Amino acid sequence: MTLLGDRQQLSYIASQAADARVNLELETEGMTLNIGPQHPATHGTLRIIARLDGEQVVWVDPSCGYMHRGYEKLTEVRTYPQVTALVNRIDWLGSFANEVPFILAAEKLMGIEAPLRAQHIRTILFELSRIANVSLFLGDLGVQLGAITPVFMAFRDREYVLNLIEGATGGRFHPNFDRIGGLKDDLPAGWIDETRTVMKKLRRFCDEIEDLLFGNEIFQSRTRGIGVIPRDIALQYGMSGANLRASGVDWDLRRDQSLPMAWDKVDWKVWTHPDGDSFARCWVRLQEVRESTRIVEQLVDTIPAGPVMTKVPRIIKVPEGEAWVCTENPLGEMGYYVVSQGDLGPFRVKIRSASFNNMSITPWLLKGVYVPDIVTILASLYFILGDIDR
Amino acid sequence: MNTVSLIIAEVPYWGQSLLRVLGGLVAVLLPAGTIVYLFLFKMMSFMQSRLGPMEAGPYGSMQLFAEVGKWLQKEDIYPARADKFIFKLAPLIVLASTFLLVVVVPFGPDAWFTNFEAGIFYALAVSSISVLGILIAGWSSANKYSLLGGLRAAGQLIAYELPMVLAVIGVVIQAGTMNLQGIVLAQNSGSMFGFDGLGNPYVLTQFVGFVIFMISVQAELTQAPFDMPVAESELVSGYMTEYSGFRFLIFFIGEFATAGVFAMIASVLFLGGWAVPFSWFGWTTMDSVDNWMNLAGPLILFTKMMVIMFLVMWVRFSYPRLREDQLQRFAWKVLIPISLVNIMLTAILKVAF
Amino acid sequence: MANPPNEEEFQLSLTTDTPAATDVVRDGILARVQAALGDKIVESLLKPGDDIWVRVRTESWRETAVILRDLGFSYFDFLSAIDWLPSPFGRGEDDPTEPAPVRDNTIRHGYTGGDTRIQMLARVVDPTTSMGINLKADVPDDNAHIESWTTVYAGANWHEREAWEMFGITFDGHPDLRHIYLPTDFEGFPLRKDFPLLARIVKPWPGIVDVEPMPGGDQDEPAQDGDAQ
Amino acid sequence: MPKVPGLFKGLGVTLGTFARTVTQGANTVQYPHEKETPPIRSRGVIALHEGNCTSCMLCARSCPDWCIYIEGHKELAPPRRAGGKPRQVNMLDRFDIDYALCMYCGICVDVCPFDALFWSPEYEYSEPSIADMLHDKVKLGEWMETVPEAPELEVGADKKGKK
Repeated sequence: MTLLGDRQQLSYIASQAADARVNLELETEGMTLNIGPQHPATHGTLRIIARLDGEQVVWVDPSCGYMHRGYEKLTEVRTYPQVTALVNRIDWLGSFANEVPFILAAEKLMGIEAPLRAQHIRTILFELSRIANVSLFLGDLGVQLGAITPVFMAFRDREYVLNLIEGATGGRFHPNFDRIGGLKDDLPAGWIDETRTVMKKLRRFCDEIEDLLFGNEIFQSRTRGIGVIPRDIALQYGMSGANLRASGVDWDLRRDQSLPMAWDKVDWKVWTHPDGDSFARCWVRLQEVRESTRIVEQLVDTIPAGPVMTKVPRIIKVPEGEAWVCTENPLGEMGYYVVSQGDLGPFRVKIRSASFNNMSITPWLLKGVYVPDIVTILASLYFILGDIDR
Repeated sequence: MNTVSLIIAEVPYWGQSLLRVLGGLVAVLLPAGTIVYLFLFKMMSFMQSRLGPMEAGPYGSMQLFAEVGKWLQKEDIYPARADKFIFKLAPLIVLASTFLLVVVVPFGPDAWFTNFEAGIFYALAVSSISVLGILIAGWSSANKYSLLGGLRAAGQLIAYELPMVLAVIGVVIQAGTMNLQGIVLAQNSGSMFGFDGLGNPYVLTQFVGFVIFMISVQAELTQAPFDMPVAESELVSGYMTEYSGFRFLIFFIGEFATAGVFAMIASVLFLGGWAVPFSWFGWTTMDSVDNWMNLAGPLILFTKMMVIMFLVMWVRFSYPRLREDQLQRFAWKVLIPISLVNIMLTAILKVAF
Repeated sequence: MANPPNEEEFQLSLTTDTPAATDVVRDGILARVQAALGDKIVESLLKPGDDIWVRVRTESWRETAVILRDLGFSYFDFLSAIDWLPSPFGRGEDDPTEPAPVRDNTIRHGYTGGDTRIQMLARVVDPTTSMGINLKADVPDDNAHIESWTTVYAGANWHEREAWEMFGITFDGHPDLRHIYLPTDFEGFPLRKDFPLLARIVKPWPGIVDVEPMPGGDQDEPAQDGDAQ
Repeated sequence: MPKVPGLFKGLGVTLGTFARTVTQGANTVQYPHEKETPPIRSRGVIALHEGNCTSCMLCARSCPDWCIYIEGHKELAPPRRAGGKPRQVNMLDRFDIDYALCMYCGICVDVCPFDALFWSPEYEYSEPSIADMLHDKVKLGEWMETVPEAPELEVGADKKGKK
């Protein structure tokens, strides 16, 4: 690909020189392995065509589109409230977080802002969906690496978070709770107390996962030094979220841009890791779940009183213009470029989803790894098929 | 001679053979079923905050029968390009090695199928027959995943044969015999530093050997963290991918029956086998052991086997898996040197005392 | 669409215009970009507190990327295109029994204008300041092709494949221009506005059946009488 | 204190969970025998209060999936007060929701200006045949029994801001 790609390849060749010599002597013939679209490691319907030399990958061609639903086309025939119901299906594990950037873009075009209380609740639900999403990642990581117990712990504790989201919004997976100008409804009574107890449970879950998985020497030997993404390559490919921060880029859209959300009102930390390998990516995500529980705990204590909906017309027409809003979603940067021509629905919506960019690095990254490491790297990159295929 | 063996001596040869076959079936299938229910269904579920099967029978205890019934009903499918004869043969080879293995396990002072002088040697030899079954299962499936799984399995099983043999040598040196019955006798009639209340179970004196043996058993059984050949998340069950219905059932029984038999051998080698310390009842030699031990012995062995299986399964449910190069490196660079050192130390101490 | 203009029709009031329209940071960035790009810029727009839009010449598309990357915008965000032709199908809510309604099909371009129907749209970001630039470039109508960015930003590879299959834009210099989402033998460019969305055409809109005018509009009498629960 | 190897810590976690499940019970429920109650706001199924519906078509039009089918006709009803004019009312002939298409977004319930549609947390209405997922107005009316009262709001909520 580029110079940098060659450089990595050279270092790879140097490090594997012994293997290469053996292969030359034995004249091993290649084999094409078709991983997916129905394969447990692709959690969804991703297909990876891998050319193998023994168990080593010579080149890979990820082929997506088995779940392409054409959201960018679908948004063009829908009104703004209908689009909200649609877009939370993109990353189906952190669905509320998908709604927020779109709503913010529409609000930006209309020149309105949600009331302070709505901003707070939005941020809480946003972080809850991050927890729901990433905690499942932490469990799934175990399964991909062969440990079967963590995933059940993840499902167990994610359930508490989903119950919270359902209690507030009515939908476990697809809340559709965000409205242009605020939220559909206020929180039900008792929700805040429950949230506090659930956040404690989630932190215990993080400790358990850390003991069970991250501290495990086998896990570390499987992930450390596997799938290293250097900083400049990560930026070139537009990697985002924990994948980027694990490569040492201290960049979090929650902190580094001003949005009408409540992240700037609480005390939290952006975690980075200098290594850029699979372990770093997983570790950063683990810390982010912890950080999210802290954000939620601080926010539920400081929700201001007031309405959750600003005054908007019943039939929403968005004035002509273009707006780009991106947020730090569980999977990484998710943005919507909304073009409005003053109609009931958007004229064009470009959905920039995190996983698409994160996965576009795989042809480069998977070169030269072993078959088991394909699974490790795919798991650590953490993609949701809906987020790749849109 | 005691009465039980007298009864056996009086039945005709074909009757004895029939009894042995039935006994072998019980000795293989009963532990396998119990292991699957107790550990795979229940213990794993409890370790994951759930209950496991609850519908079939009380607390789901009949679940295994339901599963077997389901497998038996399934159509016998094989891939179009599979080498059909070999494909069908493979599970049988795996199961056969299990039955060959159980032959040498002693269940009581007189309750045994055969009593080879080189029993442990035989056990380690036939246990590697299952590699053949796995390798040809992987090859004949005409499936790349199966092939990778079969090759990985072959590499892994052969690599871990060696530390296993070396770990056993420590026991053999200490017991001074390769006969499993003799090893049981040596453990239970022995004493540690003059104290004979516990006998001399080799799990204490041969602890390093025990750990290495258990790790190798884990690898031989392709349980996590050594389940690379069946790796569900990458090779989608490896060499078993193309098997379904009855043939998968045989693989499944083979896997857990082998686990049970290996656990029995481990308990014979390290936990004193079917016996309790002889000093408890004032026995001194094998002949002085009371007759009722022929009935109590299997139960004691079964209990010890369950303890070993608990360890195996506990590790299996907790750990992620190693990559196959790491796994080989672990066998050759860590386990084998340690077990060699263990053999030397044992030999030196044996001579010294 | 059956919705008559509502009396609640929202009054356009962009708050981004109301705060004192100065944005020192973005002013500086735009000045830097303008200086670096020179006459490659056709038009640029800065909305204070919001974003920067720059439209560059078609032939300088790749050069722009090189210059911007060296200017610090090393983070590749996305690359896509916009088809400015209004959809001839509306939202698919027409009554198939009626004659097709006449639609205004004049092209209205968005920010920084445009000359052609299809425009490139891309965004690059400076990760140190978290400030980005939306880049646009016209794509010729008759022969939709433009230079590829793959040698500048490696991540543009998949985005260009997507833009190629969705809009039919050929990227000169792209190493591997294949379908990414759609089947290999797919015909047509789905995100072009004249590509019909079949799901909205094979089935008539259930909302066509009309019983009475929309409530709230002319204050129907029966609407007032609904026995509230 | 020497560092406990991660391998043993992991074993401790699974054994701890084992002990917790044995002593405190599992986190799962045995579904057909015991059921968890979904939250009040849970979007299970849409109930129709037919008396309130004026067949204004608002829900059918704002449905993103086009899964609501309404037919109606106008009728004259007797006057509400003695001596008044006869009123013109809309009679609902058909109100179908195709749950095979519905994506449970709740837009129809939101837009209904006459409080005719409600969410019910009821969720056990799966059918062996996809055609049976089309609920007509009788069936939708039956769900009205399961509609709960709206929950109390959290402290600090602006009560009047709600529709």
